[in-house]
Amino acid sequence: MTTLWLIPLFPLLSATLLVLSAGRMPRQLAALLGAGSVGLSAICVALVARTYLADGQVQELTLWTWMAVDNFTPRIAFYIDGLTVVMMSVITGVGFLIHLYSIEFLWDDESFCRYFAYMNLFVAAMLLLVMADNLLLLYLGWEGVGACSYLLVGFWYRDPDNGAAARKAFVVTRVGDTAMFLGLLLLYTELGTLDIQPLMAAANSQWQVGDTLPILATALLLGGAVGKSAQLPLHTWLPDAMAGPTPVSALIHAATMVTAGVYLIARNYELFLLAPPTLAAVAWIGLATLLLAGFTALAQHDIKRILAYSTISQIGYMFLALGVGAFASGIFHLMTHAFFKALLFLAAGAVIHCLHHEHNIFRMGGLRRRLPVVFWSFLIGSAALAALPFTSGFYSKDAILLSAWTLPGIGPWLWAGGLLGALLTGIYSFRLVFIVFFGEAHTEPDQQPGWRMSGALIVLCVLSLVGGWFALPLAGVLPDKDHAHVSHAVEFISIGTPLLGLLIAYLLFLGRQVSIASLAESPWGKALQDFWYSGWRIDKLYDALLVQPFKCLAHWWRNEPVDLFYNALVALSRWAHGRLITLQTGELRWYATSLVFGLVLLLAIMLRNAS
Amino acid sequence: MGGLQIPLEHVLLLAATLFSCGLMGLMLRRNIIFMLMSLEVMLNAAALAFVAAGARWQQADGQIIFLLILSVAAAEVAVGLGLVLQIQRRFKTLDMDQVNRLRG
Amino acid sequence: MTVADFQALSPLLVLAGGATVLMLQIAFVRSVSLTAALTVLTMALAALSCVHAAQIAPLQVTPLLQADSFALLFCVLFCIGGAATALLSQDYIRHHGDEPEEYFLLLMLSTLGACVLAYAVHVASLLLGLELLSVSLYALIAYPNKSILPLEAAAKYLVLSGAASATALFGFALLYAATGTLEFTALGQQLDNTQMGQSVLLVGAAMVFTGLGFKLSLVPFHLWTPDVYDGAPAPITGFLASVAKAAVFVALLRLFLDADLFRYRILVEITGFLAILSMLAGNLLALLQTNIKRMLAYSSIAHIGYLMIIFMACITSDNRNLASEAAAYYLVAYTATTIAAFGLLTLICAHQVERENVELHHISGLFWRQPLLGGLMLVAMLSLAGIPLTAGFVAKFYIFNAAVSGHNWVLLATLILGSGIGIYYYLRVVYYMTRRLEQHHVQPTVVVSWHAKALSCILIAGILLLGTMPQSLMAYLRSIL
Amino acid sequence: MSMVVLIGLLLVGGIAAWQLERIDANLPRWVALATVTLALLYLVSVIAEIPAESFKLTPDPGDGDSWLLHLKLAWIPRFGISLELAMDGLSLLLVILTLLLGLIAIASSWSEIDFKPGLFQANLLWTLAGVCGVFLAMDLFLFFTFWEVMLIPMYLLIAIWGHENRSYAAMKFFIFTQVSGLLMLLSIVILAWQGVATGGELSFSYFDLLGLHLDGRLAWIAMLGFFLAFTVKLPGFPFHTWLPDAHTQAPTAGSVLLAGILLKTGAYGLLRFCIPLFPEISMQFAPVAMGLGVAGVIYGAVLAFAQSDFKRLVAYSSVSHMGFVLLGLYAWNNLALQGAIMQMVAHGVSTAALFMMAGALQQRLHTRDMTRMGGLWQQAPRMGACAMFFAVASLGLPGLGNFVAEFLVLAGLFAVHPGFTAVAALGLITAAIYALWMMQQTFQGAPDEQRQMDDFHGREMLAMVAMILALLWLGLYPQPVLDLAQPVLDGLHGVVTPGEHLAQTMTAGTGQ
Amino acid sequence: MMESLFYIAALVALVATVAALTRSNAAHALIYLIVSLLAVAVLFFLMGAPFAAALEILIYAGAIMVLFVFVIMMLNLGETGDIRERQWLRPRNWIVPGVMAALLLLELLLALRHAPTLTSGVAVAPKDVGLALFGPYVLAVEIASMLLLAGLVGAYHLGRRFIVRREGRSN
Repeated sequence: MTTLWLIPLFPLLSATLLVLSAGRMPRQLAALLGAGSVGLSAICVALVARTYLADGQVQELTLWTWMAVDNFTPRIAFYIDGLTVVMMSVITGVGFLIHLYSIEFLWDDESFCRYFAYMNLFVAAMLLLVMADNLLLLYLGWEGVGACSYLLVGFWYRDPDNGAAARKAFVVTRVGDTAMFLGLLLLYTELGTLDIQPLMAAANSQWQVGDTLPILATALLLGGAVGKSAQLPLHTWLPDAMAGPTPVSALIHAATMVTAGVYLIARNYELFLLAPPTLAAVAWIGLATLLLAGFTALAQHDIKRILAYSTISQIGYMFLALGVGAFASGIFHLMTHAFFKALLFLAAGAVIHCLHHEHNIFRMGGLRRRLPVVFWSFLIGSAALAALPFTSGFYSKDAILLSAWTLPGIGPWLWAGGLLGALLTGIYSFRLVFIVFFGEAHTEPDQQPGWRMSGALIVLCVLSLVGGWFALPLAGVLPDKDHAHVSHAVEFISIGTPLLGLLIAYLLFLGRQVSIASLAESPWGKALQDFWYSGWRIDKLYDALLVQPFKCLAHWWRNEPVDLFYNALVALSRWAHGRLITLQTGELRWYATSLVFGLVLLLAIMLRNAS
Repeated sequence: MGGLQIPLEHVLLLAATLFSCGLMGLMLRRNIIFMLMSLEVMLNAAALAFVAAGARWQQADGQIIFLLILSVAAAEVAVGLGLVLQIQRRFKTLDMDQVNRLRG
Repeated sequence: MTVADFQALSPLLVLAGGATVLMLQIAFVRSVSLTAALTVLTMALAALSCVHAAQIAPLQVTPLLQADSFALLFCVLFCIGGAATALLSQDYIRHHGDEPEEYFLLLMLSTLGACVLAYAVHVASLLLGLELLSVSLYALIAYPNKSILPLEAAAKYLVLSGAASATALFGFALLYAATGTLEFTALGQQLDNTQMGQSVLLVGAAMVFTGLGFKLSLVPFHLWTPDVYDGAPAPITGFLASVAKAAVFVALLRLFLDADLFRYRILVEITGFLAILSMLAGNLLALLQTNIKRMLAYSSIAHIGYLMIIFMACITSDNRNLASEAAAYYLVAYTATTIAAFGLLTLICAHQVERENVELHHISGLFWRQPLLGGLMLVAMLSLAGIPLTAGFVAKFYIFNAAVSGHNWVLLATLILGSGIGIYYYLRVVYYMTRRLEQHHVQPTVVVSWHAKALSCILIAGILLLGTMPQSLMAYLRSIL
Repeated sequence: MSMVVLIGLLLVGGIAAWQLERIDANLPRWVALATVTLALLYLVSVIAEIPAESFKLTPDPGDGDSWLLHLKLAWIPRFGISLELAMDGLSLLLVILTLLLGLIAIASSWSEIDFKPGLFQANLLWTLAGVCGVFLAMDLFLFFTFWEVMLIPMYLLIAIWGHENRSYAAMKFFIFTQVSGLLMLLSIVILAWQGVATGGELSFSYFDLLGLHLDGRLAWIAMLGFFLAFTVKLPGFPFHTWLPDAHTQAPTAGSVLLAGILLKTGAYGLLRFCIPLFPEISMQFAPVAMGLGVAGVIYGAVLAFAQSDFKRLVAYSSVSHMGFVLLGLYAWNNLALQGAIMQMVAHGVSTAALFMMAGALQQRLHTRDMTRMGGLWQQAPRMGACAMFFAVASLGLPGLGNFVAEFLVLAGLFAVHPGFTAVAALGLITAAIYALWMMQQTFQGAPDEQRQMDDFHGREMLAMVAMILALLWLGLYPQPVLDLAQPVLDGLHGVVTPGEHLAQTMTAGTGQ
Repeated sequence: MMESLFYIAALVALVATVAALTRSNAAHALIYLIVSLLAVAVLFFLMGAPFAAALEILIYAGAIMVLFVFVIMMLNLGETGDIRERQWLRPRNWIVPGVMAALLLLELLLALRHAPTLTSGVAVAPKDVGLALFGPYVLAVEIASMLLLAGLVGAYHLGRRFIVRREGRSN
């Protein structure tokens, strides 16, 4: 299919043009380029998707051989199957909407061009990531999106905090990436290729289920996935990454990039199937993350941080799905999550935009009537997030929970944990809705979102509502769990839990508000709140365990300890010089004495040897 | 004219003693005139050794070297004493410990 | 004496005759320019006459002197060195001494002494050459009368050098007593027949070595070196460091080779030991010197240390040709380089009567003020440091080869260590020389005469040529050894 | 003869630039530019004459006539020394890199030098000539000559046109390289005489000495001499300490040359001489060398992070990057070697660009202290963008040359020694830390509104864009470079085979 | 008898030398030195080298020592010089030179311990010396002349200034 290469090319080209314009391009043109290129990509994707849906044929395209050393011949080549189609659709579709939204959101920013350059570059890199037919090209996209994420989080570079957040995002994910890098090395060394399909075939033929090597390899890949997808223990960068512009958070830190880890595991699912312990680890990591993030989200004040933790939590669900073997469900949730989380972020962005960059939810309130479009968007998004019935989130999350339930052995435990998470999700998402949009107003909005913002929101609202009815073309591409015969009681509980969460949230935050205040002020409550607010103190832990020691080491070494040795040599020479020079007294008698001394010495040596 | 049969060892020993005395004088004295005298003693000791060795081998070479040493001594002393005069004039002293601008 | 004898001795005769002519000229007309011109001419003639003499070499003229290609090569070197010194001295001595004409006469005699040393195969000629060289040098060192430092230097040199000569003589006397001969070759043959016991021989040889080692300023007999070099007039320091040292080294090498003193392993090991000490101490002493003359004095100690590696390399007899070749090349290269370095100092202080020594800051920015002199200094320093494409490097390379071929690992290690230290002080000179000058820091301009300029160019070209195109000299050396 | 002409051209160009300064102070840089361009064109014309299939033939390491170009003229027959130059794909690659970076260096110093510009350009050109000589010389004596001679103009560049602490830096640079160079000379001489001892003529030709068998301790001494010389130049831990000082104090062009090409001579030496001349012992020594490489990777990165001086930071990043080269060379398999060669090229470009950046900043702000910078993006967005590009290049972003290099090195190394690979991979993390920290301190953060600063001008931008394109090219289509080097490596594989020792460490690394 | 004469002369030479080198008055020291040289001349004579003995007396004791005498007289050091010299010769200053010289002597003694050879007892006549001198050693004579020329010129140059200066002052 010849149009394949156009898909990443449009945004890439646009990014290049925007960079080359060096910020001097008119805004209209930049907007047109920025959003238009993604739109064009989206159209191409649609064409590709139509073809694929029509015939279900995998499409491949090799552009050129990247490098060829011995049998190491990674190519710049694309591989398009159902999974890729889904991912591409999400990236370009949601991406286009967010670009559209951004035009209005950042219209007044002085670095308008730069923004779109980064965003387009990101889209291109993300497309490469999902379209890559080999792991090295995937890694290129993987690192590329990381770099773009860094650039966009630190987009407002004047504030050093933003820079710190950006660096944290990059470095923490890099830790995971390095593990993945080693994983690639291991896979190449053992299997002799990095092309995904041959790799899977080779793995299946050379390795048995449960061998050490696949476990090691998948564990290393998992490291990458954990880093990129902000799962325990490498999740700490995501909340900080909210320093970037809100559309960035929507696109990168909610809809697309952070789900790359999910994609990676799904893409290499055959490898993971060879390593049940890793798969179990995936599930447990997902569960732990979704619970931890859920509790943390409960205690946050910043609207974007709440959404960030909720993202972490939802990706936890995806990991859970992958871990229990429900790969298609995971991807399904990935898609619906992209819709509703993008919607939530964009709506939050609209709130922030209209309230002079106010982030604290307790300074908002009563926006229901003042920003009706935003309110309805937020409400629909939250409903989908909380998985209220008939929203898109409901279908995907339900599928995950049921898949977990069906897993023999640990399944029910995972299910119960997931259920607890769902309850938490209900609570924190509606806590947000109630506090921001109900009650009395603390800040007055000074503007209403324009047509681009509203348009994007409305489209995403629709998608969040109906997204659950999409049938993903994943049959035959990814395995899934069959959960048709799960008992109705289980299903009922699954449906009911989010509603319970909604109820609790209503009671706590829209009711009298007595109970929550007293709860929060009790010593235990306060301690717990602080603990959750700080994200379970994990940041502090890392700071004490890794960051500070590294800084100390660097500071300690900064003046080059190795030079101590060489300086000692210099000092020794100087010392010897000083000693020797004292012999040069200028006294003739002493010189004569030295002559005799030498003579005596020489004769002594001679006599010693003559006898 | 007959010579005496003396153990060469003894003559050489005497020469060695004189040589050592000369060196001791060189190390001991601060006055440059005495230093030059010590030098003469040393040269003389070497000359004595040569003459003795010449006598042992019945060769004229020993005496000829003595002759050459004599001219060497003369030349050195001539220049050396010239220097002594200059040193006394410019430094107002013959003490070589005080003629000590060059060091380090 | 036959005609052939005279032909073989023609360099010596030319020099001696030149000295007589000079004496007469001074007696009738006092003119520095004339004297200097005559000196240079005579030395050039002497150098040329070596070619003449080479036609019948090797020839032994009386038991004292042996006119072979080896000797003649060094005669050429010494005559050229003497001529260069004379050229450089002209302006200097005019400003630093009264009645400067005898200076050239003494220089001529000194060169004659060096040439005699090159010819010497007998204790008598060794003694006379050594003393002729030294006695003239005493007077030359003390020659300038505007400063007191030369006097001090001369006095120190005279006393110590006299003591060293006496020591060497005593050693020779012991050897003579034991062997009954004064000729080097015969001495070598008699060494094993002596009835006096080995200890006398060893002690005698050690005393000879001490005496000559002192003149070479080997550690621990080196203490005089910086004082004398510092106090002596710069051109004479150059002569002292190059020609005088080379002459003594040649004589010592010839003594060792002809009398085959290499059979006494302990003696050779001592030379190696002293070589190590010299390399280390010389370089360390030079390390922080800011007085360039003293720095070069210490560095000359180190260089003699490098050169002494030759003796150890000679232990295996089939390595001796290579080692002698290396020594010869080294001496040629070192002489050229040293004369260049001290020549530069001469030119700098030629017109400043009160200045006997040159501190580092005196040459600040020299490279920019006087590119030619700067270039000369640069080349000289690089050559001393042993950087490729200069004579010093090829010389060092020769030593490397000789030592590797002779398996002298410890010496080689010390050589490398010493060279490493050496770089610091050589390059410091280069650094100072290329410093940018501040506006307020004005250095007096140095007036350089045309012949000094020409000489500088020749020296630069010579050093570079020896470093880049060494083959012809190497081939010649190989052919005569 | 063409190689002599190439080197001669640079030498003569240097003299011309030096002397033409008297006519006009602006002339030297034009002369320098013209000389290097001419040399480049000449090289292209020479290459064009070589039939294309020659580039695919494997040159026999022991026979110069099978190389692309080979020239042997008598020089010092006394020692069997000849003026022997030869070019294979590797040399060609490095010579091209040298000349291209020479152009960059001239561009980077275009308006920086106001003191004796003629001599400055002359030294620049002479350094280039020396480096080209190093890459082409196949007589060990000649090689050593070039090796040392290129130091002198470099020393002068630092000592005359350097910054505040130039005396110390230049001296340190010179002493380190010179002492190690002497050790190498010792090894060379040992090797040559060993050739005599085994019955040959005295010869310093690489082709004669290759395959010579030395035994025991002597071989170790000789190998270590070479290794030290090259590792100091590379620089490998713990012999790297001259580098931060020299880089920091050198003028921009000097830093560009130092980082861009002088360091590569060390890597080249290891690849061309140290390992092939002593195959068995080098392979026994490989774990130690790789250990040094890993230490360099990590240590350099940590120290880079600790610096507040822009150039020092970049200098330490070089230490870190060159550690990968050491790793790649001693892993001695095709992947790793190709990686090492790629790293030489890519690091040459990326670090040269960063030093150029540092020079531009210093020229504009009169400081290299990053704590006094910050928020420069506002005044100089073009600089910021370029800096960002090279920062991410230096941290190994895929798609750029450095990544290809590091990946290949580590991929090759993994097969040999997974443990070292894992530790070295940590360098990827630390690289991210220092590179981004550098960006934060300079271009990001709150800008000083008082500050006036020019952005990159057209000439600087041209150089930057060229280097950006080069890195992209290397990152996305490195095949031409790999193809050029592959036959050379094939030839070398015939000489050196990873020894048993390495196989043992390999099993030890994976098995237990 | 003659042997004892030899040892007596040797003793005299030794004692006179030591005395010469330890006197504080230069003129006294010089006299001792001359005595020592004369004693050595006796030794030469006894060993069968009459020519050397004569020259020792004529040139060494006669000419060279007289040079010293001249210089000492010209400098006119006087009493203060003696006192200073005596201060410099305090026992403390003796230690190092004494020990070093003793060590050297000891070493030479050890070396000569194994050399019990007799001198020939046959005189080498002045004629033989003369023949050798103008035979094989003729070039040595020539070079020695150059050496003396160097000494002469050097002494002239150094001494001249002193004399010129003296005359200048007296004028």
